[in-house]
Amino acid sequence: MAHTSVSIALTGSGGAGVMTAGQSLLDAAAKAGFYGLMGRTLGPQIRGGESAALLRLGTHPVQGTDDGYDIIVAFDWGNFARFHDEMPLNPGSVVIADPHNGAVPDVLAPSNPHVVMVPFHDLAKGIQGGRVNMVGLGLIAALIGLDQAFLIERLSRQLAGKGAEALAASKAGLEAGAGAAAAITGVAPLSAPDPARGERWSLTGNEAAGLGAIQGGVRFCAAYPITPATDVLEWLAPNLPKVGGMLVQCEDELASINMLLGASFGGTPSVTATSGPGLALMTESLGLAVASETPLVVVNVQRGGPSTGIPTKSEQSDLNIAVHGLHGDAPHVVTAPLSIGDCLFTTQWSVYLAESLQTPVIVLSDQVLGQSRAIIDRPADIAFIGRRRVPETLDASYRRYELTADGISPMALPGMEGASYTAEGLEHNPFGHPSTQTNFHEEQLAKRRRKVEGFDYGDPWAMTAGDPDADIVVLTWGSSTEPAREAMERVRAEGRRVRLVAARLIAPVPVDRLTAALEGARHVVVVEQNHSGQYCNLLRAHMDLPGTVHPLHRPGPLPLRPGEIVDHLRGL
Amino acid sequence: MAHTSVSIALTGSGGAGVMTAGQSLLDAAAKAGFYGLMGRTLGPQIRGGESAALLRLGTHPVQGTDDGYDIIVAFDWGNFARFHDEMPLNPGSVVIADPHNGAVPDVLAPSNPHVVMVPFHDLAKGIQGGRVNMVGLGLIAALIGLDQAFLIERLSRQLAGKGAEALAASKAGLEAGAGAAAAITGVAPLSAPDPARGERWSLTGNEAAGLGAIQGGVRFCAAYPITPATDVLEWLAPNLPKVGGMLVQCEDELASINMLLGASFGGTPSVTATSGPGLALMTESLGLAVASETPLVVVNVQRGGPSTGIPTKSEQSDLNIAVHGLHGDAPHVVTAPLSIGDCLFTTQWSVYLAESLQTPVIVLSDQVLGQSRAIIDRPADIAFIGRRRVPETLDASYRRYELTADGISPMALPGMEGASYTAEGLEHNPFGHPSTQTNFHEEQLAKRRRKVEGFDYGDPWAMTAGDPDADIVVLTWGSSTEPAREAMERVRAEGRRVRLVAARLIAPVPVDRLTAALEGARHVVVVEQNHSGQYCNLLRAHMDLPGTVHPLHRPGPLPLRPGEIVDHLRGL
Amino acid sequence: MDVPLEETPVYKVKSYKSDLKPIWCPGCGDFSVLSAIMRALTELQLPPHQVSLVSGIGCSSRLPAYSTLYGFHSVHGRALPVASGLKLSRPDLTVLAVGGDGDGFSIGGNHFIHACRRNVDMTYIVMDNSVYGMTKGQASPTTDPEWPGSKLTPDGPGVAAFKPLEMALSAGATFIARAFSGDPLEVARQICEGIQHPGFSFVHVLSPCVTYRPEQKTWRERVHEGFPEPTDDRREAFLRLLDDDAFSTGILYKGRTGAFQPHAEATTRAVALGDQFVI
Amino acid sequence: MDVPLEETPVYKVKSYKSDLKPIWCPGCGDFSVLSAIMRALTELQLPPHQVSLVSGIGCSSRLPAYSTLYGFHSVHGRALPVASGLKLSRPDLTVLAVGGDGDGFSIGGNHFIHACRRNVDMTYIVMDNSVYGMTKGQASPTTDPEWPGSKLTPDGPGVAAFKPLEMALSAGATFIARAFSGDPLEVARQICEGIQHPGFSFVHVLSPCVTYRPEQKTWRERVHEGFPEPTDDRREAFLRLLDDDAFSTGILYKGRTGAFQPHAEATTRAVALGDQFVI
Ligand SMILES: Cc1ncc(C[n+]2csc(CCOP(=O)(O)OP(=O)(O)O)c2C)c(N)n1
Ligand SMILES: Cc1ncc(C[n+]2csc(CCOP(=O)(O)OP(=O)(O)O)c2C)c(N)n1
Ligand code: SF4
Ligand code: SF4
Ligand SMILES: [Mg+2]
Ligand SMILES: [Mg+2]
Repeated sequence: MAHTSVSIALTGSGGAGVMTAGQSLLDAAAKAGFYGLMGRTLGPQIRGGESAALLRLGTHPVQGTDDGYDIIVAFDWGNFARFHDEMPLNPGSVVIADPHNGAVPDVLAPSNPHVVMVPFHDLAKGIQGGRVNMVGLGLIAALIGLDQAFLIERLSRQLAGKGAEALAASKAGLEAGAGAAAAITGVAPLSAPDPARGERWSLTGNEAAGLGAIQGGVRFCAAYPITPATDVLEWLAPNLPKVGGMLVQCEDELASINMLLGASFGGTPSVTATSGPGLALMTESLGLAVASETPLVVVNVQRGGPSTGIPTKSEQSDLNIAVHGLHGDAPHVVTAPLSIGDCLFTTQWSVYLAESLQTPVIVLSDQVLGQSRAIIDRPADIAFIGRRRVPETLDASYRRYELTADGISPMALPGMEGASYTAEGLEHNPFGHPSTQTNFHEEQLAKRRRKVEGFDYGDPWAMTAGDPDADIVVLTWGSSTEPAREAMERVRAEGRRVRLVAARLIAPVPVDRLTAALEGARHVVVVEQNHSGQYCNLLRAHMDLPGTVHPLHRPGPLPLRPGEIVDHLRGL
Repeated sequence: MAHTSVSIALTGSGGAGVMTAGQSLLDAAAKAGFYGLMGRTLGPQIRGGESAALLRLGTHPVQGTDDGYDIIVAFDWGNFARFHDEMPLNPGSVVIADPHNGAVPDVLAPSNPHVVMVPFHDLAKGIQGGRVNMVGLGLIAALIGLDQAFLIERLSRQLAGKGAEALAASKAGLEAGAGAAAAITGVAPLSAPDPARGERWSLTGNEAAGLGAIQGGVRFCAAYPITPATDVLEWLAPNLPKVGGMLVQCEDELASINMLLGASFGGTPSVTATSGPGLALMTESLGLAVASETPLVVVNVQRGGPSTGIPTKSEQSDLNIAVHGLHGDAPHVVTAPLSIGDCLFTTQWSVYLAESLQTPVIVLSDQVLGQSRAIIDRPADIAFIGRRRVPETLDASYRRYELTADGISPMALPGMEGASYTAEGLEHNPFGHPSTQTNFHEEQLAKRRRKVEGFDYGDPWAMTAGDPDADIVVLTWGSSTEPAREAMERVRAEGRRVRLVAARLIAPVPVDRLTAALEGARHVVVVEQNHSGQYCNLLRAHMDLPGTVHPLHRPGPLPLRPGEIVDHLRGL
Repeated sequence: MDVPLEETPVYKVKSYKSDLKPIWCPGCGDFSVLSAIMRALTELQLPPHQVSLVSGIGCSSRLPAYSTLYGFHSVHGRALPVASGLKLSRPDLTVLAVGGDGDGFSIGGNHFIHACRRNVDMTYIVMDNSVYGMTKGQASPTTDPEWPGSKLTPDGPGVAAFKPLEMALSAGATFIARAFSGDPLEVARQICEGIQHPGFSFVHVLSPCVTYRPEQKTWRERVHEGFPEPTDDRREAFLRLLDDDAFSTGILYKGRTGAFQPHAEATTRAVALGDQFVI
Repeated sequence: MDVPLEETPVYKVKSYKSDLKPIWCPGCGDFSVLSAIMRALTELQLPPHQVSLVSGIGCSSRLPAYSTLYGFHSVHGRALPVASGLKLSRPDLTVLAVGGDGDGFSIGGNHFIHACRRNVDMTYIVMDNSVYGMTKGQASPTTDPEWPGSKLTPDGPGVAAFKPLEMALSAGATFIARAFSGDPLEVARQICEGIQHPGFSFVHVLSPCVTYRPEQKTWRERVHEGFPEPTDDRREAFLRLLDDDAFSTGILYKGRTGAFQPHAEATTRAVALGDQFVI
């Protein structure tokens, strides 16, 4: 029986080239018409050391990891024990290892996999310039039924310029691998991909966020590198200039957030990307963005916390600081992308929200969204483009912080003639003049709250799926969505009715919309990847959730897996 | 009929000397055996400009402001309109003004006060070296029945060294004022103070916090000045050296919080004081204190927010950042002093908690507690002294982050021989070695949460008062306590049964204790001074409050007044 | 000054002045700096709406609201990055940053040295009074180590004073000047030249705090024209500073420089950027 | 080196070495710095438990855990205040701070200049590889403006390189030295002298990143003994730096100094402090 999705891990130390192999496999599979996903895991060594490419390929869009891996190809066992828990096995999995590296590690025994020995190193040695990773690739392609031609095409492009021998060696490696595969039985190939497919993209969540920012109108970025957000910046750096924008590397995050304030004050939509420690350094100035009503977007690619924590692994534990990390009463907007591909939509929408509301927006992405690469259908065009309300006329009566009905006040931009104003972090009257008077403080606090709470966020506030009238609701945010969606589908396949509500808008808590979306729920299962159930607590603070609430959360570094959620849903 | 409390405002611009006069009045009243309270309000001018001394004197302890002022003495009207709302009048109030300054401002008209004209400036001019503030003092003393001898004693000490003429001039001023008072009727004097009184102290909340820190064991402070926290530091600076400690002025708050980490790592209990903007800059390193389990105390003297906000006025709006402002899952402790005098107890207790739990503790004081001066009974001795758990023996088996039952692990200090460790902000195993392994992350997250959530905080967690079985509960934190307590007493005097629960322990939310304290409540009125009801939301997130919840909150800058709370309670 | 005044100037000093009354103490040095800025802008006939003035927090940082320029009163220590972001994204504007010695050299010290390196085309005017005025009189980096006037450091800060000009030069600034606020014409002249200099210009203004450092009234006697002509030689500039008594005024150094300004010219439509992801 | 080795030293290099395996790339310059620190401590026979080693975040900042000293691996850029707080409150300890060029000169730049001024008695060792190693190769303050090697600044950072020694000198440091990690004996010598110097000692170590700056292998040829003897004259030190090609090694400057150490001697019982509030 053919499969609609297969999960494959390639692991090895140092020079084994697992990442290149994984990337080639993903690309080739994409060319062949499959969807797919690839993540990476690395040991603590800065360079070399153990590493693994974690792939999932499918005939349908796959943007979340499966419960386990169907195929593990181990060129060696390096410090496998250190991250074996990132590579659980599925029932019936096959582990393919080099006999020279000794026995399969004990940690794999409980899963009782089918172990096959393939002398990768010997096979590679037998080829002039041969490499183990090519042997592995050939083997995998054969096992899953991926036409080698797609791999060869990919390798030809990649090795162009390296001479004919290099390509020949790779081809020979693939062949050798395919040969070794012949002896392996019991691995079902992938079903054929949909032939009527449209354009597809290959991108990471961090690249998608970068593109979303630019499409939303961003033309300025100032930033300080930090894992796992750096690739947002590294994508923006060469791309912003193409659209007339720029990226500036700063001395620290205090500088980057404040450069954004300056650029945005000048009328240029602006973004930065960071992670927990950097976000913490930005909160004082985010408060200034709130008080001075200066729009900007911070893409916070979450990693394991607290403190330096686990920089290279994912977690959804920065919700608290994103929502509540500013001093004083400082209403602003927090959003979260629901998948790798959705990093594009959510970031673009966030630029639109920031510009429309003249407020800072924090986008809560995370390492697993940001650094995994997915094959997705070409994203639909997104209507949301940042537009700032500017004054129609500018004269002495101009009030920068005018008390409008919707709380949004026209913002004059430097260069506009007729009046001016001073953007102010002190409490102020509608002109922006500092004042400690009670009435001004109350009016401005109310105005700033009104504009973000009263805004019509429209349909993008959440994504819903499943059975609209089901009494079990799985409620997710950000990266907990894909595993929960898959879990829901599995449970629905068992005949249960379940619906999914995946929130893109985290703050302000969209109480009315959530209430409507949860209507009729008897069980609300709130799924998130952190230790204290931050989203569940946020919701509880602001509304009464219907029925019984089931907080389902645990910290990283392991990704949430559909199976854990299925187990919970079955128990309801 | 004599009063048990009287509220007096002295207002004037520039050289009128209202602050000196207010201070002298408070001191003299204290010597005479009264209790009292004095706050200050200042216009925007850095120096000079309008200002007012706001006093309340009583026969019983008064640590909160009354609804309004019984006596306003205005040497001039300066920019009175700018802060008239800080000086509401009581029914039957008398406003005493200098006729040369023109009519009483219109803003006072609605309160329909009894207006008396006293030519302060002429009276002062008639005296060689005479000053209006002395005339005012003499007048007030006569009106409230304060023996002038106490004022003279105070002035003699103050003017010692300034020559006999200065004192003579002051005395003549007092006399002139007393003379003018004779013509004023309708102001009831204060009742006689309790003759059996014990030792009393005169101090501000900021001084009390400084003393509490030192008594709790603090011997190191590193800080950066910020209003309204600077006076904590200015008190500590000369006092720490007396007990073998020191204060270091830093380049910024990033430096101060990290100097604290270093000093505390070395075994020295440490404190800093700041306000919202500074706290925001400290959150990244507070996360390091959580992860590395390094005790320290931050006294955050809240001011109006967000951003630079209203630096000189009070608000309770930093609860969110204090509780949730750290990235990742970062459990720590947040406390709040309940009154000016309680700044001593709560800060000392917080040092004890920090040291016992090896965790950062944020103390949420505020401007009105910190910068008001009160006459209080000598505080009882406080049993809580910071003691850190250190290893009994130190050898190669030493694990800094050992998984103990209570989550608290013995902390070796530099200089101890036999083993060592590296304090770590990366996730780590029990030895403190960095690790990304799931089990270590989960164990350490759980341990850090367990130690703060499982700790027995004992009775200090809250102060309770009123009728223990009342079904109306007024729930407060920090500076909302005194006005609420007074409101409760007034409503009880009307025959209703009410109880007060005033939380000193804000986070972790003491769910069990709160549940017990609220048992039987049908109405829970949560009183706080901010725009969004931050404490109420925090509680809702963590527990189901019994009965109907009434959030009663509004922002600063005006202090909460008993009357507003009474109105609400009457409506239940 | 090499900018000829137009015959009938369009902008007068009062074109740059707002109605807001400064909160400063009578006699504060910052009043003169405010008027010097306006004088410089008048001199250069810069339209007020094309000039932007960014500050941090402190007495001196209150300055923007007293002008009719587009102002940004940001947070403590962050004027320079705000100004840099503005200028980089809006090179058409004239951007000034102003603030105090605490704002610029203490909490903002890192931005100061990196702004000197980065060399964005803007002018930074520090009103140095060797004290934190706004928070009522604590030592700043430029305070004498022995100064006993602050309750926070009753025995004096005990730390060697920060040398703003040396720091700026070491950090790579290409325009460095010092003036005394009591000589607003000189302040204005330096600001004019700073604005015209292509790159980061640092104008260090000794601006007395009459309230917390009344002894600074003697500054008038202490200042002297120490740098009559700017040098364009870094070595020479260092040598001058090694002999500086901290009261030499004038333009110390004007280096040859290309300002930092990343090229930004649209060649692609935003939506077309997605093409790079097509398989 | 003017510290005589004891006849039978109590502490050997391995007394200072922990079992943890460094995560550094094979060939990384930081290995030599680690052993140089241990060598210096052996030289001085300092008991490991009386030495503390504080770092920030970066490849180089991983160093403390590889020692048996009391270590603090703090957050990015904050090693110096952590170390200062420790030393001030525990003057009995020997305190070292270590980290990278990004940690020390970029995000930590403000603490660096203020530590130079404050002159707390500790030694700061920066492993400068002109790159952010830990985050996979971005430009640091000491990177050449033209370096095209980072995706974040594909056209080069475009900003003049930070001059650590000049900055330290301007900021008031009283011990300034530079060494090459390929000469661990010299690194150790400088650290020894730095530890013995009463005040803040800055040791700038050129420590190649073989992974992101493989061209730094040529550093070995470029370094030269530029400062054979320390001077105690600031002017002379500046003059030396003006001729420096950034590869001169040796101890540049040793100023006369009293370290900053507030007096702390208990004369009162804590509870007695309340007496001042008695009416
Ligand atoms: C983060 C932060 N820390 C501290 C403060 C308090 N603060 C306001 S102004 C100031 C110093 C002002 O000194 P300076 O920059 O020299 O300006 P001056 O008032 O002397 O003109 C301080 C410490 C603040 N507003 N924000
Ligand atoms: C607040 C914060 N911002 C950014 C980072 C990401 N980060 C970690 S190390 C580093 C730079 C390291 O460079 P350097 O200090 O030169 O050390 P090296 O790795 O080169 O030894 C950065 C930017 C962080 N950990 N924290
Ligand atoms: S306190 Fe000093 S700096 Fe501030 S306004 Fe007054 S004189 Fe000027
Ligand atoms: S990346 Fe560079 S600095 Fe980091 S360990 Fe490797 S060689 Fe050393
Ligand atoms: Mg100043
Ligand atoms: Mg480096």
